[in-house]
Amino acid sequence: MAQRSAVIGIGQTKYDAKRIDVSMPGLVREAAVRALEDADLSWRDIDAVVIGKAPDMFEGVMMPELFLADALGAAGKPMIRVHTAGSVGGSTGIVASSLVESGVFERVLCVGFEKQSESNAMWALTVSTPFSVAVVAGAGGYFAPLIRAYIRRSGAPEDTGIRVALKDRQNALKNPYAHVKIPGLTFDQVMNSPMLWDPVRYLETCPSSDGACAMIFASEAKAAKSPGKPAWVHATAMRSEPTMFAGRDQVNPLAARMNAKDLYSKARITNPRQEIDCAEIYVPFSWFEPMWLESMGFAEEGQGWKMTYEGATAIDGDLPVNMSGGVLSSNPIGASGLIRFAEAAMQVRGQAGEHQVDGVHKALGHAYGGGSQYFSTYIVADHKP
Amino acid sequence: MAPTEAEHEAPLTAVHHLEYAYRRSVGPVLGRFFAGLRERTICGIRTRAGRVLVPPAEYDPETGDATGDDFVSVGPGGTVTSWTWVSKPRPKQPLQHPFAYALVKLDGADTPLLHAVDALFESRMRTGMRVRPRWRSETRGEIGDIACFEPEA
Amino acid sequence: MELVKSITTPVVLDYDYVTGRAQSRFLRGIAEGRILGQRCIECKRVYVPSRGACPRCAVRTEEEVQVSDKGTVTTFCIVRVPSENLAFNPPYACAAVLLDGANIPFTHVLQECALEDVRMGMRVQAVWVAKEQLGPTMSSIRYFKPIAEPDAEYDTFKEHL
Amino acid sequence: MRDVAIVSFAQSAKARETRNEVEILMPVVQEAVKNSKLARQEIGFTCSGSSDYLQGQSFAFVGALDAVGAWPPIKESHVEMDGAWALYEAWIKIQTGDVDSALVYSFGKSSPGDLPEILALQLDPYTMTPLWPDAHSLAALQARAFLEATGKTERDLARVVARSLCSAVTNPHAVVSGAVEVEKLLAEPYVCSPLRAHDLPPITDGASAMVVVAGDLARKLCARPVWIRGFDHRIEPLGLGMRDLTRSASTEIAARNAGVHKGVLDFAELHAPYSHQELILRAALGLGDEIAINPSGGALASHPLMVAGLVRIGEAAMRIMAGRGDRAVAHATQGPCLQQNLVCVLEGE
Repeated sequence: MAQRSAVIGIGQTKYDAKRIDVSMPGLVREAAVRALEDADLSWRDIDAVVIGKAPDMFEGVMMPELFLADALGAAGKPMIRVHTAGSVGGSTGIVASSLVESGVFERVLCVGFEKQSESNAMWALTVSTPFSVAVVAGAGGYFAPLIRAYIRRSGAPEDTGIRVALKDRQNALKNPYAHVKIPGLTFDQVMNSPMLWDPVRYLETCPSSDGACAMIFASEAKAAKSPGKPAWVHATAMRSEPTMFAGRDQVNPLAARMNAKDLYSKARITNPRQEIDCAEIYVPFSWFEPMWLESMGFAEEGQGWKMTYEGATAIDGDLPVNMSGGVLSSNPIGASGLIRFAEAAMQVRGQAGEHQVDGVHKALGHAYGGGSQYFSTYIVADHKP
Repeated sequence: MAPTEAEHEAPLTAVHHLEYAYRRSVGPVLGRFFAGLRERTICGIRTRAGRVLVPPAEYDPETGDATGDDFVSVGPGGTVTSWTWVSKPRPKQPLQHPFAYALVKLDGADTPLLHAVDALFESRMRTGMRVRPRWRSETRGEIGDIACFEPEA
Repeated sequence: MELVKSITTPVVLDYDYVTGRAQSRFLRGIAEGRILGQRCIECKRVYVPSRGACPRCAVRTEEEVQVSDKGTVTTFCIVRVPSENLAFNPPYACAAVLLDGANIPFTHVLQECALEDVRMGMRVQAVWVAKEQLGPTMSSIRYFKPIAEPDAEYDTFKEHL
Repeated sequence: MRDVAIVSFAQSAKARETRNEVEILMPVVQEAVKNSKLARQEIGFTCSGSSDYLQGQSFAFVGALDAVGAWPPIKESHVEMDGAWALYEAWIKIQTGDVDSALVYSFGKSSPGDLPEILALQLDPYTMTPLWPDAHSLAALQARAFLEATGKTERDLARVVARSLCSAVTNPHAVVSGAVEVEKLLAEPYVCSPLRAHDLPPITDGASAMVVVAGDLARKLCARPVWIRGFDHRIEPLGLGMRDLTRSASTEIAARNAGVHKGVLDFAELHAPYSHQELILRAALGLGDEIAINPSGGALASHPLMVAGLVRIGEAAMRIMAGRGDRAVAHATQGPCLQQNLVCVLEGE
């Protein structure tokens, strides 16, 4: 890279089912202003703005970044709108970091958002086209058969998903921004929650949230002037593959495995389980924790569920996963990936508050999207690469 | 009847209908603007730099700085700063007979507002003309409470 | 003055939807009660429905192949949550069906079967609308139903999960 | 900065396509890849631009992966923007050193819906979209403000149209072209005064693809690579009342940063969907009468939305590659009334 890139500012909104107290400009500004405050910067200090969000149909505005540009102080600046399906938050962070790494810009603000309450996510994702019959019920209906396939392949105990959900939902209680918080939740409550898309239960499913997340990436020179501790970007990676083709492995997609390999090679990581201190992984349905642990190389294929089962991914485990409560607890789709990146950086910067893990030097942020076909990941650390 | 070869090869087509009534929360600043419209008044907001924005925004579009709550009453009269004539209105547009879309700088505002002007004839339209709002009979707290503008007598 | 909290803004748009050429041929096959696929010239795999391209090889697919309306459930889920736009009322089984002769599963609804009896590997067949109601639309296949054949071995379909 | 060159470009444009997006895109991508002389798997990065609302379907861009050779999996990104910005992201990616080459593509069918009406969804959803101003009417507001502020006339607009359509005669991707007289154009009725039908962009369905390569590899692959010497883009507030519609402040900044006038220009490819916008852009870019504008015919002759900006850069590059110029400026725009503008300076080897 032409220059190093570091995270110097992070801001999140409170996530909720309906943020009816704010407009769309108000929502994105809530996150962006907090990121500026975190970095002790003003709008004028920002060189370029990157906006990420999922389908425009959620809000019913075509290319909404056009009307949001000036709300984010972008007048007279470069602005880019990223859309890579559910992985978009991660991709948005990667594009922002690359604008710095390229040597072209010194400080770049990126914002991921979704205001899903303006419409209905199930509607927007199930709009049927002529000549077809809508039988796949939203994202849950799409992913549930893949989860069943994973269970069959791995022989994982049926309560693995329940254990993930319980862990993430307990973590969410420690996160002031989290949307879904259920104090005193028990294993039995998760197990007895309604099946939505059998084998996926209600409490094993992500919510639909309103919210925004903002991050500021800066060059080494600017990071040195920043009041807070920077989180240095050690590597970023993106991989995509087509949705449907004959013989595609949708459970452990090659794109996911290649992405991990590329990421670790750039970050000079040979043993991810040992070298990475914690991870924020995109888990919209609980079973995706073991699935992505495998594709990310933390466990052998078919063995990921053991890490969950043994408590390795608990906040006090040897590889804490989704300390923030994860996508299961807050899911403004266009922001969800960027929240993973932000939370990973917060761990490295020691600013995660109640859900801070002790002694984090290196953390992973992960996002995926589409039909398990888009992957964006990054590694941040408390030291320069 | 069997389709002809040409019909057989032509791709199938159909109407794809997309419909949703979006429910938009508007925030405190536009919330005040729309509340004013419901009472047939128009407000702008003064930026720190002193410009009066109509419609009001939560931020100064030039800098991104927050605007605060310095609301300013503007209009109701205003001046057309540019216009175009719509001779064949589309069904969703504010008037169903020929009309003008115009930028109207309301008295006391520094930025013009986009709206429709019902002038009946294109020959009545000119830049610099004075217009005033025609209110909808039942206001609801939205931009359409101004049914359109019309030339001042 | 009481602030306005929200406004409703309807968006209603109509588009002329044009199917691709391959999809048109597929749908015209459906109107004749036939399920058509296309074989990739490079990897020789058969795509159902025809999609005009093999994404794996990034080449156009042209060779037309008729496949059976019988197949194997590779995986499935039971939809128990209602949603707008859905063509069926929950609960129902939504299955990936690998039709005999195809190399990629096809998603449809499974009926005439207790939900607890749905399983990976079960053999199923399409149930069509009455002949005079056949048309170039996926709704010409009402659903899939189980048939009296032994379940397929896991190894025969494990690559299609 | 790393030197990056355009080594191949391909496009498709028709007034109304009967093919779907994947079917339009596949041959275009294949042609660009073939002409780059790189194998598909050798290309380091892929980036595309498109908009869901042209199809009225969420994730419309996902299906395009079927057409572009995404197996084995590729390093890939997508912008919900004109393809020119996908090229910008690719150029940035090459600057980071992560990759040495990129495939950029964009696609869009404007014909399925009422495009000028659909574009009302790009506006402020609280105070503008509910009034459903179509894109043509908004451009006309700008046109009148521009004419009245500058003393230019409708005749000046007609001259832009006549020159564009005449240049388009030799462009196989033009959907409108021909020799037309200014007087005849001025005799046509207004669609939205002061604009007439020929002042508006024609509805066009299309796709385009380009391969860009860094440094010596570009020289190895291509007899005359076309170097990107300057590249910048800027945005303005969307609100028509919040900016000066009679000039393009964002183009002025981008032109300065891209170094448009660091050398002599032979021609310009400007993305001006409406005739008056060409005059605004010429002023913003400081282009004198000696510089040939839009030898391809420009956006008045062919305007596949989400594609047309990348096409300007591709047209300029192909012209330089063919030896019909050494240095050019290409421009892309999106958003109502030239809200966001991109400037790319190109030079032949």
